This record gives sequence, structure tokens and C-alpha cells, in this order.
Amino acid sequence: MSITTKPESDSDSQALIDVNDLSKLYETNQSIISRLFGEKEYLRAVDNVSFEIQQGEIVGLAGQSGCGKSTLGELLVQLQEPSSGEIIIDGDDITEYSSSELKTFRRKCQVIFQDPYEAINPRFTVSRIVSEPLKIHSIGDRQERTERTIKALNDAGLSPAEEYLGSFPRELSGGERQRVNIARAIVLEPDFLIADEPVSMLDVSVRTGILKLFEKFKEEMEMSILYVSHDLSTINYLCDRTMIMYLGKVVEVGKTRNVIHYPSHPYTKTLLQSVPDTQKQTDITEESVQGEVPDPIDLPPGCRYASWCSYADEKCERDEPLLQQRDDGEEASDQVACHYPIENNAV
Amino acid sequence: MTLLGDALTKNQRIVLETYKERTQWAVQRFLSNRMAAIALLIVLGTLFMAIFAPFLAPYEPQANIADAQGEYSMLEPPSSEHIMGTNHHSQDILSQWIYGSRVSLLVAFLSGIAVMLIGTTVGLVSGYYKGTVDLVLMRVVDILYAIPAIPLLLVVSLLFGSSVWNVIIAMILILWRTMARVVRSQTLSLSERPFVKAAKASGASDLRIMYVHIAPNLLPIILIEGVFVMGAAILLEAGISFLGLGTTEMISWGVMLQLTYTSGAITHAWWWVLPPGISITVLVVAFFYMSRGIEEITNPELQHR
Amino acid sequence: TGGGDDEALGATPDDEDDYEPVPEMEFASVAQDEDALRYEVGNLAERQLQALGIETNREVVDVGTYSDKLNDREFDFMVAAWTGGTERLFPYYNLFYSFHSQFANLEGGNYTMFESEEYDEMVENFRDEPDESSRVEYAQNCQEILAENVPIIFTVHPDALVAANTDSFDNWQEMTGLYAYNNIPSLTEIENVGGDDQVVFGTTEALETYPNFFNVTGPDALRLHAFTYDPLVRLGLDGGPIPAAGEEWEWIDETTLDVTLRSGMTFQDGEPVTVDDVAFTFDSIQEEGIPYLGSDIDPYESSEILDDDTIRFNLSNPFSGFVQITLYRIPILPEHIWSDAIADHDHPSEWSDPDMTGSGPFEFIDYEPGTQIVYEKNHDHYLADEFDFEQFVYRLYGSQSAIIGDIENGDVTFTQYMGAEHWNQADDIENVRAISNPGLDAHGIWIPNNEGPFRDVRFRKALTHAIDQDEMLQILLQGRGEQAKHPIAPANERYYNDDVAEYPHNIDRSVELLEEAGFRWNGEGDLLMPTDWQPEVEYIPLE
Amino acid sequence: MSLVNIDGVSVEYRTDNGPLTAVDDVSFTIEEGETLGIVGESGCGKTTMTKAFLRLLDNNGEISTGSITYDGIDLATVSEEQLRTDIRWKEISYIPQNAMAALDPVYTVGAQVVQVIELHTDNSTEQARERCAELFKRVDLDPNRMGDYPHELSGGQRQRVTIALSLALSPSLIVADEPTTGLDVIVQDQICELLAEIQDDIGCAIVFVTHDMGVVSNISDRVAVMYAGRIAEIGTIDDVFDRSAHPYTIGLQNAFPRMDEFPASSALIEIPGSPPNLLDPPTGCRFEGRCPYATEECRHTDPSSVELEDGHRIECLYPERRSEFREHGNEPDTWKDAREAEAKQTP
Amino acid sequence: MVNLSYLGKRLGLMAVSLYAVITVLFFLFRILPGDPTSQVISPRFSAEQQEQLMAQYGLDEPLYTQYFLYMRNFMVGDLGQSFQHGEPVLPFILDRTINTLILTVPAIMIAFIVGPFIGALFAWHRNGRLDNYGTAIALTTYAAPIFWTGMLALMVFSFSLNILPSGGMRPAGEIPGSPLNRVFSFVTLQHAILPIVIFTLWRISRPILITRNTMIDVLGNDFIQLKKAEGTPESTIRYRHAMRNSLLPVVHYGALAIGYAFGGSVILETVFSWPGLGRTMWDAVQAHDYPVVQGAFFLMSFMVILFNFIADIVSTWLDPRVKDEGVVE
Ligand SMILES: Nc1ncnc2c1ncn2[C@@H]1O[C@H](COP(=O)(O)OP(=O)(O)OP(=O)(O)O)[C@@H](O)[C@H]1O
Ligand SMILES: Nc1ncnc2c1ncn2[C@@H]1O[C@H](COP(=O)(O)OP(=O)(O)OP(=O)(O)O)[C@@H](O)[C@H]1O
Ligand SMILES: [Mg+2]
Ligand SMILES: [Mg+2]
Repeated sequence: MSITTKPESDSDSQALIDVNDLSKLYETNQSIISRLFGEKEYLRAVDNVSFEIQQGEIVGLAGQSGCGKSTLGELLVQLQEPSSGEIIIDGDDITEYSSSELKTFRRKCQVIFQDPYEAINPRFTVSRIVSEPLKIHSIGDRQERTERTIKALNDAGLSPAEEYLGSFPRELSGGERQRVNIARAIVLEPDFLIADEPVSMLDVSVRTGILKLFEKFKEEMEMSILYVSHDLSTINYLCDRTMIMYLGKVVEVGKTRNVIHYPSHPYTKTLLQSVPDTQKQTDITEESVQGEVPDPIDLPPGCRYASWCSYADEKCERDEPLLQQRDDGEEASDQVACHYPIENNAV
Repeated sequence: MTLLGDALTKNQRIVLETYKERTQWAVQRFLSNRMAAIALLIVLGTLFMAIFAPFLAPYEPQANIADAQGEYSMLEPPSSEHIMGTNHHSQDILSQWIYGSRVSLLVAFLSGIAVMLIGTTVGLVSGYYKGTVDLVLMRVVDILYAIPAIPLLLVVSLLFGSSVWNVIIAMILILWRTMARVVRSQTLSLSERPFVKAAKASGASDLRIMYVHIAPNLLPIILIEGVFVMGAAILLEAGISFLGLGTTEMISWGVMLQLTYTSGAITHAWWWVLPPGISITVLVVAFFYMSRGIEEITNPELQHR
Repeated sequence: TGGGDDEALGATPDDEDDYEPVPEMEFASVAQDEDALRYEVGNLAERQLQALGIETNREVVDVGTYSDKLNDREFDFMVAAWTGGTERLFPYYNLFYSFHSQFANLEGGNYTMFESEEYDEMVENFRDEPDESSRVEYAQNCQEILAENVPIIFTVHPDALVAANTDSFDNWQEMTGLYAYNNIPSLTEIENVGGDDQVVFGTTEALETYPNFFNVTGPDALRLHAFTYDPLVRLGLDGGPIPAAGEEWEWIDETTLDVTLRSGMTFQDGEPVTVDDVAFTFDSIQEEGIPYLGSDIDPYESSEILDDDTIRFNLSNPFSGFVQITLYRIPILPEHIWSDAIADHDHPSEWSDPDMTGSGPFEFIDYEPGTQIVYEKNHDHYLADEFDFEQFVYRLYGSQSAIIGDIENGDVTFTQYMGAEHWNQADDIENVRAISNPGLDAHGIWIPNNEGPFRDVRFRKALTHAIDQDEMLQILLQGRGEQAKHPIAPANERYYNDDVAEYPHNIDRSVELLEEAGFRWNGEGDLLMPTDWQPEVEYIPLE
Repeated sequence: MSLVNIDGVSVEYRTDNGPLTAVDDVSFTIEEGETLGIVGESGCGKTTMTKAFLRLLDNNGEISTGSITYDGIDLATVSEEQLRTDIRWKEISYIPQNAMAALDPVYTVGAQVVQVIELHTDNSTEQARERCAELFKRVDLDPNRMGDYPHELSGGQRQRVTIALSLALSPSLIVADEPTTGLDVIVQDQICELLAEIQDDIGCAIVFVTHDMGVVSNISDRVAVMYAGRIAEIGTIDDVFDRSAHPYTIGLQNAFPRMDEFPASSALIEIPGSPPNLLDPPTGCRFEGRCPYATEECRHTDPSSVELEDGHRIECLYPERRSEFREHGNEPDTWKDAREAEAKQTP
Repeated sequence: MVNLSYLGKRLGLMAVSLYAVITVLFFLFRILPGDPTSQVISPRFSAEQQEQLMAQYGLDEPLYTQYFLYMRNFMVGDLGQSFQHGEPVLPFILDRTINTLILTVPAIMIAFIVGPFIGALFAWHRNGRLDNYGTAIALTTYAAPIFWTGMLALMVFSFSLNILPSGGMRPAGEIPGSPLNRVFSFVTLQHAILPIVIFTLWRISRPILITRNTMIDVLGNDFIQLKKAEGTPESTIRYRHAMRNSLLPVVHYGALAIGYAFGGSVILETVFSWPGLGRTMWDAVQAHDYPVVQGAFFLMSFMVILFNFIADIVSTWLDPRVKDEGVVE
């Protein structure tokens, strides 16, 4: 087990969210045969993760599929019980909340789920979906709730909102659904929003509008947003700071500009090179990764990235690198978990 | 304010219109399935017959009818006097047949509805809470599964005596298990769906999540299974009637068939043997086709292919 | 189903406050699959009683609950019956056991709690009287008392309906009572015309308990034991005792009977049958107890062996039916087989795979519960030459229809316990001889004579008038039977008394009688009784 | 001569609400050994088009007009038996959309490859297995994984298996329907690279369907941009990306955030509105409702295909205004106006 | 190496289920109205005689003592002695089970082997004429009360045409030499044919309908399209791919059906006078012969539970995605 030093925020203000050594283990499902002939196994979906998010900040969280991004997001709103670690929001450890405290907490913290097709109840009308959180928290009377619902829909970019109130999700396009989804999340005017891959399922022509909404929320409502995505180009567009995850670990964190333009971790670099870009054209000759991602159930002892990494040596295979402040160079004021961070070489 | 008020009425109108459209669409779609439409007609016809039995039946179903000379007419084939003939006790088969529909439908609807309620609740609780609750409830279901239906029905009706109500209770006792399983497995997957997580993230209570968010999504499957249960209930009732544990206070189709069997009418009184058997078969098939009709409306997968 | 119509049947009370409705009564019968006739009688009778404005609540119970209710006297109306084995031609059980006040308690068989000193005396005379004609007179007086006091609402005496295939066997001669063809004397009469050496008895009655004799709990099993074991006497086709293992018998006095054993008899394993075996059988049954045979063994006190061939029975009390009932029902078991069994088990009934060797006309070959019992003729038996076949099969069926189908095609030789509808069917078949054998059964509706309104004879009479016995006869029995006046059936020609009080179906007469006894009706036609009602006529003696 | 000639093909689906023309009078060619990208929004008919090649349309769909000529054979009318034995897989293989679900879950992946080899060749099982191992190596999969079941492989690995499968008989055309959608960037990059390599190796033509402009620009020689059942623009990569002539293509490019700029905010412009309902398509140009340059004429006249340069064709009434469109296309205001205009029209 | 703790857990769960079944049954029968003695003990018996009988069957002990006694004997395979027949229960019901299996094994085998193929055919031609008429027939054979169809069949083949026997397992008086002879003989076949056909017709409808419905879903899966694109012949797609993928629910339903099959069908056995376990149990229920009823119930429950376990294993083989307890993840 590794000890993680907590990355220090470069901001002086009091952090809104403070996560310390958070882990989540899943018991793996096995078939009856393997149960008969084997042992119980665990999957480390989130492994000893620590970070902070400031008021009014958009933090990007990137990494390949299955690295634990969604799990981390769900931990932050207690949709999953952490296996260990603490999550301090506004000075309280939310992992110790009672169910009534949790309910109060949930007014302040909302999630936009990964898949807009799945995240809204197909049997509810738009107005019902959006006003449901108000009802749950007994906010306002019917009239007032409708007003707020309409406002939230308008804020989410669905206008004229009245036209949509009576529709069912399946009568909406993907972009419209995602907006309903967003409206539901912001109708309580939360302080903190987790946006889990909010645009990955959408057509390019509607993505942009959604991204712009987040900017607006940040600016107009001082909302803190954890923006989860595996798509670095949207993160580049939107986020103040960015965290890169690999197999349950945070491997690099820092100002977006630094992370994307001056990556320190080899993995970040690979990620960046893989982003398809209309400008990049057919020059895909850059070195690309080879080999296999290690099995998250059966992790190697050293650096998890070593098997992919072109710079890896025995040390990498033996010792697990800790997340550390980088000290060299002004541009790379971020933290990285690598024995041999890349020197200042912009992509 | 007025502006908003206008908006509201407009919204409500939209909501109403969509509901109306959807209902209309569903009805149309159901009726455009010819078998489902016929099935519905059969079930409604039987329902009509059951409700208005006293007005439709020419005789008391249990009366031993004697003619003016005090002569009984036993095992008479259909005649103008007795359109469907008489049975061995000089009872009017048409009247028995009409009254007999009551028990079948009563058994079907009551057990169907009760099974829907119980099965859904158990399934929801089990699938939603998972863990120990699930383990315990599913063990109970397993145990129920391990006990065969007809023998258990027999024991239960022996235990409580044979009456329509006891038959229904026994039926419910047996049939809720499948519903519970089906609902549970759906709930298991539904409760992992992001929209349920979203409700949770909004602070909804467990009860609210189960009944407001999850249950409506189960409606189709509950209906389909419920209608299936209704068919099964009719058959089970006929089965235990056949074994002589049928209802005593009301004549049922199952009891009619049992009488044809015990009295040996099978070899010669076709007018007595055929109607109840055919009616049971047709009604049960009708329930199945109705469930398929419902399935077709509610399962988008089936709509295009 | 409520009582009565919307109008009062008879007089309405002057002041309704002095009256209360007659309490709701429970009307019980066994379930249909156990006894269709009793069940149907219940259905009909209940409707007819309700016509008088009596509220009833129908309860259909299984046999177990049914006997509990009888034993505990927890019923208002109970459809019940005496079944008619041929030994019931001596109506000891129907008259004595069921109505003597000695049994009007929770242990006894007088379920209706009918009590009358006059009757007790009369029926005791009947029991003790060795002289037949006097005995018949006593019995007929008993019948008169019963008919006048209606302790039970007597309904019908169904005929015993049997059918036999005539292609394979002919010369069918029926015995009086229930077992018309299924008895040794009838089977000795039949002639093999089809060349088939097998007689198959088809039935739907699963045996209660078989084959251990000490386990016997019902008439069917007992009947089959008479195939493998010889009793001292058998009953002839007319129902009178004829010699079997006992060649002759002689009453020494009211409580002493000498029986001479047929000589030269052997068990099927070759051992001789001796008087010791007879004594052993009676003694062990008395000691070990076979509940079903309790009342049969009851009068037996002890036996003495007078010589190699003669045994003397000493009775504890006079019992004129000892020969016809006890000696007929209790056969001779081989001592050399059963003495070990008695020694080896807590109770001999626990011997689960008993050796079925007996001295009887048939050898037990195989028993497959639920399927069949197979017997083969015992060629050493004194009756061996009389049987015109080699094998007797007791074959179980799921339904009577199947039996009839098989009688027609010859797979079954004969059947009994038929329902009227099946019998009609069989009667229509050319190669089947279907007979409607006058029965000894007596059906009725048992009522608690010591409770509430039932205490008044007129109330009981009124109920009896309300019952349409003819409808039962015509509908339920399809005319195959007789209306009942008392527990003795007309088929019992010797004892039957036809000249007794009768209660034809007549609602007006019922109303009249009820009014006389103080009952009234309210506007809805419900029967009312005065709040302080007391019975006035509790017993009507013989003139 | 071209490998495949698609000439005036329309595909119609029978639905409860009447016939739906998913592909409407489309003509183009596929040249030997080239990669043709097809891009377009969800529901514009990409999958329908590709399924038409192998006549794999759903039961309620049919090719209503036009011909698809392959090697002199009209695929639209050839007998089912000949199609099955001569064309399918031998000549044209297929990587279906959602390829991760395209493997039979109850057979091992190796068995499925072996099955298809045995089906079309006289190879013995042993030979087929060898060939399979070869194919696995070709797609960078460990041949030992032939014994695995699909669910035991990651999404990317499954995708490789379907590619291996499609190569089994060295076809002359591979039709790949969104082979990278749903995969994370790194894997997507690997797959694209793999397809490019394979093409170099065996010289087959590839039809590559995607909705990701970035991907298509990286991999294709030529691109067809589909919109609402029509081909809005088709041409080489340079034609379509640098000399875009159709307003829709221009709009699509705007919607892509770029990695090389930071911050990139100002560049993102969404295309307002949504595609028309194909059940009841509007008269005139189908993009008219969303097009900032639409005129009255566009509303009534169905634009026909105009060839601009050699092989660069668009369906637009104003091919001559294309440079004007391109210039204004980069300004957010251009698109905003259209949106407001549309909003005004709706009520 | 077998994971003993997991195997133990599974077996433990099975044992718990069985234990619960036995316990529930034990008490269920003892709260039936009419105590068990009433069947064995004629009302004519004296109090003394009754007590003697109660003692003989251990019925005079308090309920909990009876229960513990029962459980203790149960552990050593002693299920008591039949009130009715005086025989030990276990050999008695096992013997009846053989009779039952003569009817049910062929029926279930045909139903669950042929049924899925028919269902697959229907699904393939979904909404075609074959499917429409075929499903209607399958539904009808399921919906027609089995005793009614049984009666009609008897009437036609046995009473009217007289080509098949009317019931029972063999002609009267014939004694099967050996158990093997009882099962495999021409007469048995002759007697069993009608009930087997009726039973099969009734049983086969569920596998048909289940397969059909599941397969319609499966046919919508992408891999079917790919198989088609590969040029795989239709029949291969239909049976090797689509049907195999649709078998899971059939297997689980089949496990139940096989389990219940050990108990036979009371109704069928009644109609065809077949001395199977179902009929025996029904007689025993009526006679309050608890040891037999409990034994029979136990046997069936045991089989259901056992076959469920087997089905769990079979389904992992059929569909490698299946996790514990038959759930596809
Ligand atoms: N409920 C669960 N039970 C067991 N394992 C889980 C569960 N949820 C997630 N996992 C596993 O945890 C790991 C992290 O999953 P997570 O959904 O957080 O990934 P992600 O980064 O969001 O991926 P994606 O980009 O595909 O959304 C994966 O290996 C996943 O299989
Ligand atoms: N079987 C069908 N029946 C009726 N309509 C269909 C059917 N299949 C597709 N469609 C419709 O045809 C149009 C084109 O569908 P198609 O699947 O070709 O789109 P696509 O471009 O591949 O979209 P995506 O990017 O979502 O895969 C859509 O409007 C779709 O709804
Ligand atoms: Mg995720
Ligand atoms: Mg597609």
C-alpha cells in the first residue's frame, strides 16, 4: 500500500472539497465454477486518491475507460460507500453523515450522469424529472416549483422551456435529453456539480452548447464542477485544473494548460497523442503504446503504467511512484506520480 | 404572474395532450394486433357474462329442474328448452356455464391483482436493498419454488376448507413467487441505472425511489406477468376443482368438468363436456394473447422488428 | 344465501321483541371426492331447509374433520350414513349402537344424543333375544319409535349398484347388500364362459390399510382378508350365516356358543388348522386390539377348547349377533406365523411385510399399492372346485368411467360401488349385466337431539317434512333406491318395518308443525323462536 | 473502374407511421484500396448505407431504388444464395456498429474466427486455427486469447477480434461501422492505426463510418459527409476539410474543440437546431432549417449534386458562394442569427 | 482445488432450504383440522384404543418432541412409517417415483429437447404463418386443462377405438418380474403412451414459448447480424447461435420442471389410473398420512433444489457470462 502525499493546491482560498486517501474496492463477481475453485478477489477501482476542489473552479478528470473516474464521482456524493478515506466538504466528513444529514447535503451537491439516454426516468415527463428534486426537498409550492423548473430548463439551454414540459424523454434528441439531465442537476442550485462525461454520447453539433453551459454556471453561479471525461480536447476547452487517472490512481494533476501542453507523466503524453484532431491529419506515426493494460484485479507491485511505458526500468517495476510536486521549471507547477517525469517538452 | 399562469395552462394542456395521444396510440396499437383485440373481446365478453349472470341465465344454476309433470330431464341434449342441454341432475347447463364464468374471473382477477401487489413489493424490496434482505426474501422464494404448486394447493385447501376465497388465497400464496423474482431481477438492473442514482443523488428516500421511480418502469412487466398469472390461476382452479376440492358455494367451469368426469358423462354427453373445457382453454389463451398485446405496446424492441 | 323469500312463510309474531331468530346453523358434509352422494344430499337438503327460513352455513370437510365433528358432537346438521355390509342384515349396529342412551356420550356412537328409556329397553331385548321372531318384533318396535321421534332426518336407502361382464363369466348371483358380487358365495356361483381364468374386480376405492390384518381399518380390507383367511362362518347369498371353517355351531345358553371346526383343513403352507389357531386369533385380537374390530370382539370373553374339533366361546354379555357378526368378521390366523410377530413387535400391526399365509380359498400373491392385489386359487381348499377361475385381481382405477370402459372390453370382470350415472351407462352396454341390488345403506341428516329447537319432536318432524326425499331419489340416485323412514332398509326383509310414521315432502305441514311448536316468521321469511322458548314435546312413546 | 458503384440508392423502412426514407438517392463510388470515411450526425443514415452493401437491412427495410454494383454484380438484386456464398465475407466483410456486442457470447473468440474460415474455405480445422492465430497476431492480440470468451476481453480487444474476423478471408472491401465509437482515445488511436496498417498490407478498400471528424480526418483518403439521408459533401480529405463548401460541413468543423489552442473557448460554435424528421422530410434543402445562409429558394428547390472539382461534390444550391460561407462560418454570430431566426419561425 | 468454503456455502444454502421445507411441512400438516389419528382411528374406538394407537405412531408426544424425533430420524434416512400401509416411507415413495418417472422422463425429455427447436423455428419466422399458428397451438395445449384433454384422449383411443388401454401400468394380474421389467416392457409402453403424449403436449408448450420469446430478443442482437454478414447459413445461425443463446431461461425452467417431475402430476395420474407418486401423495393427503406426504414433498423439494444447483452449473457452461446463481451480468 502506498502513502500519498497530499497535493497542495496552488490557491490560497479555503477548499470546498477536500479528499483524503479515498479508496474503493469492489468484490469481483465470479462464476459459480471459479467460485468453487478459487478465492475471493477485489478490484481496486479507486486507490488512495487525494485532491481538493475550490469554490468556482472547474476541475477536469481524465483517463481511459475503466480507470475509476465515475466511481470517484459517485464516491463524492456518497452514491457509493468508500472502502477507506475521507471526503471533507464544508468542513464535515460526509462519509460519516447520517441519512438526514446526507439528504441536506444532497441539496448542495448534484451529479450529471454519464449517459443522457439512461440518466433520466423514461416514464417521467420533463417537468416531472426536473421538479422531482424540489419535491423531494419540499421546496416551494406547485407554482413555485414550476417556476424554478422552467428557469432551470432555460438555464440549461432548453428554450422555450414550456414547450418541453410535457414531453417524455424518448421524444427528445440526445442533446435535449442531456439538457434535461443538466436542468435536473441544477434546479436545486447546488454549490458543487459532478459532470460525468456529459458530452461523450452526443453528436458534435450539440456538444458545444453543453460545454458553454458549464462555463456559464461557473461564471454566473460560482459553481464548482468536477468535469469527468476521457476526451482531453473538451477538458482543454473547459477546465481550470486537470487530474489524470490511471488504474485507480491519480498520476498527474495541475493547471490544465500545464497538463495538456506540458505533460509530465508519460501516460498523459500518450493520452494526448491519441486525441484525434482534424488538424493533426494523418501523422499518426508517433510512438504509440504497445502491450496490455494490467488487470486491475491483479496489479503489479511497481508503477502501474510500467508495462506500457517506453521509459520504464526496473525501478518502475519495483517501486510505486508517489504523487509529488514537480519542482523544475515554471510551466510545470503540477504534481506527478512518476519516477522519471518528462522534462518540459510541450506536445 | 399572469404570464406564468398562461404558461401553466398551456403546459398542462401539452401534458394532457401527450397523455391522451399516448393512450390513444397504445389502444390503437393494442387493437391493431388482431389476436390481442379478439382476446380483449373474449375477456370483456366473459366479464359481461359473469357480471350479468343472474339476468342472462335462464334457470337457477343449481336447481334440479322438473317439467310441468314433475318429470326431471336428465342428460338431455340441447333443445329449445335447454339450449345447452341438461346434466345428470337435470340442471341447466347453459345457466351453469354462465354462472361458472364468475368463479374463473374472480379467481383470475383477485389472484392476479394480489400477486401483482405482493410480488411487486417483495421484488422491489429485495432487488433494491440487496444484501441480507434480498438473501432472506429470495430464500423464501426459493423454498416456495421447491414446493410443487398443485400439491401445495391441495394441502392448503384441505387446511382451510374448500371455498372460492381459500382457493384464491392458496393461489396467491403460490403464484407471487414468480412475480417477485421477475420484479427483483428487473429492480436489480434498474436500481443500477443512472436515473435511479440521480434520484438518490437528489436525496429521494428509499421508499420514494422504489415506488415513484422504479415501479412505474416495471409496470409493463408487472402487467404482462400479472395477466399470465391470471391465466395460470384459472387453470389451477380448474385443476383443484377436478380433484374435488373446488368451490362449493358457486359452480365453476372446473367443477362442471369435474362432474362430467365423476359422472362418466365424458363418453356420451358432449354438450356437457365441451363447453366448460373449451371456455377455460379459450379464456386462458385470451389472457396470454392480451399479455402479448401489452408486451408489444410496452416493449420498444418488438415494435420495429 | 339467505333464508326464505321476502315473505313470511307462516304466522308473524304479535310482538317481535319477544322473539329472536333461530340461530344460524352449520350444515356439514364430507367433500365431494370422498363421497359424492353425501355431498350432493347436503347440497339439496340445505337448500330445502333454507326454504323454511332457517339460516344455514354450509361446511364441506374432509373425512378426518368429519369424524371429529361427530365425535365431539359439534354439528347442527351433518350428512351421514350407515353403510350396508351384509352382516348388517342383523341390524345390531344401526339400532343398538347408534341410539342406545348408553352411547350418548363423547365415547359412544349415539351421535345424535337420542335418549329414551323405552327405546333402550326395547333394543336391549333385541340384542339379547335368541329367538328370531321375537327379536324381529323388538326390532320393528324400535323402528316405530325411531320413525315417530325422528332423531335423524332419514333420507334414502341407495341401491348397491354393480355391473359385470357377461362374455367372460356368467350365472352372476348377487348377495344382499353392498358387496353384491364381491363375496365368496357369489364367486363360487359364476361360470367361466369366456375361457379366461382370471376374475378382475375393478374399483376406485384405494384400500385403507392392507395387508397386515392387525392393521385393518375398514370394510374393504376386511373383505379381502376373507379371501386369504377363512372365518368360522360366511354369509350366504340371502345373508344368513352358512358354515365355513366352522362346520356347525350351537348356542349352549345366552352367553355360551360351541363351534365345531371343519376337519382336514390346512393352511396354505401345509400346517393344519386347529382350534388352537381359533383361540389364538380371538385372544390376540382381544389383547392386542384392532380398533376397527373393537365392537366385534367386545362381547367375546374367553374360549375353551373342548376337543380337537370343538371350541367354546364364552361371552361377557348376551349377544344374539355373535355368529352373524363376530364369527363372520373375524377370520382364523395361523398361530405359528403370528405368535412370533406378536412377540417381535410392540404391536403386530408394525410388521410391515407380513407373511400372508392363511387357510382361505385364495393365496395372496402380490400387492402393489395403488395398482392391484393378486390372488391365486388355493387348490387345497374345500371350496376349490367351486371356483371356475384361477386368479382373482383387485385392481385400482382412477375413475369409474375407465372401469366401465374396461368392463365393456373385458379387461375388468365386475365392479361395485357405482354411481347411478355410471350404472346407467353400464346398463346400456350389451355384454354387461348391471344390477341394482337393493341396499342396506341408510342415509340421513344427523341432528343434535339435545340442543336448542331440535329438542322438540315437532321441530324435527317439520324439518323432515321440508326435505324432498323423492327429489333426492330421482336426481341423486336416478331412482335407484328407496326413501328412508328409519335406519333399516326395505332390503332387510326380515327386520324391515314398513308400517311406521311417514313424512312426505310438504312445506305447509312443516309450517303448521313449527307454528304449533311456537315458532314464527318475520317479514323477510326468517324463522323466529320465542326468547324463552322451551320444548313441549320431547318424546312420543309407542302407543 | 471503381470497386463499388453506388448509383441512386434509396433505402426505405416501413414503420407504423409510414415509410421512412433513411437513405435518399445517394450515389458515390468506392475505389480499390482507398479508405472512404462517412461522417454525419446520429440518425443520418450511415449505418443504413453500410448495411445496404451486404443487404443486411432489418426486415422492414429495403433498397427501394438504385443499384450497388460490385464487380459487375448488382448487390441490390443478386440472389440471397449467391450473396451468401460468393460475396459476403469473401469479397466484402463487415464490422458492425457496436462491434463489442457483435461476437456471440457463448463461443470463444477463436472458435468464431475459425468458424468463418471453415465456412468459406476448404481448410481443415487445424489450418483454420493457424490462420486464426496469424490473424490474432496481425491485430496485436496474443493468440493464446483465442480460447477466451468475448466477455473476458476488454472493449478494445473485442474490437480487434472483430477486425481479425473481418480480415479472415482477405476481402477486397471492409465496411467498418463506427469501429471506434465508445472506445477510449488510446484504444481508438490504436484501432485506427491498425486499420491503416492492414490496408497497407493487403490493399483492401475500407469504408469507415464515424461521427468523429477528428478520426475521419486521420484515417481516410476521401470523406462523405451525410446529412439526413443525403450526401451533403464528398471529396478528398483536403477537399472536405480545407475547401469545405457545404455549410453543414463548415458548421461541423467549428464544433470541434482543438487541442493546439489554449484556451480554445472562442472557437467553439454549435450548429443550432436538429435534423429534420425523416418520416416527413421538408421540401427543398434538408439543411435549410439550420443553415445560416438559407434563402427562400432553399426552401423549395431540392439541391442536386454539383461537382466542384474532380470528385469533390456538394449538394447545395450555392456552390459558388462557398468561399463566402467558409469565411463567415468561423464567426459565432453567423450561427447565432440562424438560431434566432429559427426560434422565431417555430411558434 | 475446490474452494471448500464456497461449496460449503452453496450446500449450506441448499440444506437450509430443505430444512425449511421439511419444517414448514411438518407443522403445516399438524395444524390441519382433524388430527392425524382420525384417519387411522375409527370413531368407534374406545378412548383406550385411541390412546394405544396414538402411542403406536408417537402421536401422543407433545408437538415439539414429535418434531425433534422426526428430525432426528430424518437425519438417518428414516422418514417414518406410513399410517396407511404400515410400510417405511422412503422405500415406498421411491418405488412410486419409479412409476412416475416412466411417464415424466420421456415427456420432459421430449419437451425440453424438441421444444426449444420448435420455439427457435417460431422465433425465426416471427409473425409468419408458422409462428402464428404454431404459438396458438402451443398456447392451446398449455391452456387446455390436462384432465380434460386426458379424458377426451381416453374416450377416443381407449373407449371408442379401443386401441389403447384405459389406464394403469399393465394388464390386471400381471406381476412385473423385476423393476427393470416394470420400466422397460412392451406392456408398460403400451399403457404409458397416451399419458406420455398428453403430458408431453402440455409440457412442451412452455419451452417452446420461452425459447421463442427469448430468441426474439436474441435475434435483435448485433452478433446475429454479423453472422449473417459472414455468410453463415441460416440454420447455423438459427440453432448454433440464436437458439443456444436463448437456452438459459429454458434451462432454469427445466430445472424446476424436472424437480417437479419427480412428484408426477396428481391430475394426470388420476385420469390415467397411474400409480405414481403424485397420486400416492394425493391419497396420502386425503388420508392424513403425513409421513408419506412429507416424504413425497421432501423428495420433490430435494429434486428441485438439486436440479437448480445443476442448472446453475449447466448455465455457466451454456453461457460463459453467467455468474453465480444463473445471473447474466
Ligand atoms: N458496481 C461495481 N462493481 C464492481 N466493479 C465495478 C463497479 N462499478 C465499477 N466497477 C469497476 O471499477 C472500475 C472503474 O469503473 P468506473 O466506472 O469508475 O470507470 P470510468 O473511469 O468511469 O470508465 P468509463 O470511462 O468507461 O466510464 C472498472 O474496472 C469497473 O469495471
Ligand atoms: N429498422 C428500422 N426501422 C425503421 N427505421 C429505422 C430502422 N433502422 C434505422 N431506422 C431509421 O433510419 C434512420 C437512419 O438510421 P441509421 O441507423 O442508418 O443511422 P446512423 O447514421 O447509423 O446513426 P448512428 O450514428 O446513431 O448509428 C434513423 O432515422 C433511424 O431511426
Ligand atoms: Mg464512467
Ligand atoms: Mg449507425
